[in-house]
Amino acid sequence: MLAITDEPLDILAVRAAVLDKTCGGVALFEGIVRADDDGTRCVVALEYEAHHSMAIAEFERIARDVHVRFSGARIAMVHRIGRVRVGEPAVVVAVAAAHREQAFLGCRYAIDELKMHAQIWKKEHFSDGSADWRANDA
Amino acid sequence: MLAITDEPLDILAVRAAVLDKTCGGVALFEGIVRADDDGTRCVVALEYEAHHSMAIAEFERIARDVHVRFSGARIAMVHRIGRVRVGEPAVVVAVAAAHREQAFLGCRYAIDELKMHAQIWKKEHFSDGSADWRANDA
Amino acid sequence: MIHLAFFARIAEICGTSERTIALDPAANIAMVWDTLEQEFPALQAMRPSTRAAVNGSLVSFEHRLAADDEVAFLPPVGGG
Amino acid sequence: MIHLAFFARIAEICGTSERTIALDPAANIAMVWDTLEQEFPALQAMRPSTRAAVNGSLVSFEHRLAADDEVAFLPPVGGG
Repeated sequence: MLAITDEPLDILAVRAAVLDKTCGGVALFEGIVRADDDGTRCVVALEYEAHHSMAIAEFERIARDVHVRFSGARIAMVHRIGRVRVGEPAVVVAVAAAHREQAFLGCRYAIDELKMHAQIWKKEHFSDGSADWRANDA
Repeated sequence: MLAITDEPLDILAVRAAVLDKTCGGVALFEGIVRADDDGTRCVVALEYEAHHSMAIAEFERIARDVHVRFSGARIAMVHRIGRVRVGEPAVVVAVAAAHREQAFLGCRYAIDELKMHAQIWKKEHFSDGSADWRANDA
Repeated sequence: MIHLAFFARIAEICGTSERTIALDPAANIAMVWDTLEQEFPALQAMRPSTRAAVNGSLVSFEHRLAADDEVAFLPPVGGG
Repeated sequence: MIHLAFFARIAEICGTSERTIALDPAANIAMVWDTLEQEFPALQAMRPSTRAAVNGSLVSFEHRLAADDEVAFLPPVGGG
């Protein structure tokens, strides 16, 4: 399951997509919208936009990498687009592997790669009504 | 939520226990019963037993450590006892933090500490009807 | 014709997420961007951080265009 | 009296998960274990890997016991 959706994310569905009888550990990461406060204003929501086909192609590249680098680990990764409110997940990554080391490393690798390379953008909406696009740190 | 239970684990409840508005990432780990095969026989279930009060005291020690070492990260940790079948989680650890680095590190730390120090034991039940206690690697 | 796709802040500046322009036989991506900058001066500040993709693959601004290419202009990413 | 608690393989060998024994005024944990070994020779192989706790705290086998102490014998752990 590699997907971009404008629906709320279903964590159990992402998890279920990676489980099989060979798996001894599942590491799952959720990126959650945080009520970030810069002193004068507070984030109330994030709005995501994606170049759908390029982002999915990047997810597929990451999934292949995870499988090869982390002993056949299986990955599912879903990113939400549109408006996501504080406390809701914007992205869910699940990685299953025979042992926990590979599950943790694969999951961390995947979210790091997604944040650096997937063609997805984020606009911060603040409590004072202002809004601005915000890039990830390089 | 730090608990030992003989009921099937509720992943969403463990996750919900750590979420708050300051949290930007949740790392969750599940240890799943794997159909381990040593060539002649295959694991069909694991049976866990705990020294309840000592195991919970260890969970509390781990939770304090995670909070202090990983920037105030919040943790929930539940381990199942009794018979757990292949494909079911035996333990779920969720760690929420402002940033993903702390969530991943806290979650990994917690499961490693649990496996080394919590007074919990595991018996492997095999497809040929045999069974044996199995310690974690030191 | 060339099909242009704009995203995030670039789409906001251009006031649209897509547009079609006539293909100049000598056109490369830099020339397309320069044309857009003349129309939308706010794009100038974004040039150093903007990447371009043709038909879904990242390319340099020197990349030469062909008929029916889809050119996407991509600001720095912010997913996750 | 001293209350003994057995876990996992140790409980299987002893055939019970708990037992009460009379307190010898000089008793330490090693003495209790030696008594158990005489009754259950299969425990001998487990001694190097077994830890003991008194009232929930890990202690050495030299730890001296007091009335109503709860002594737990703990095989190597296998949680997770």
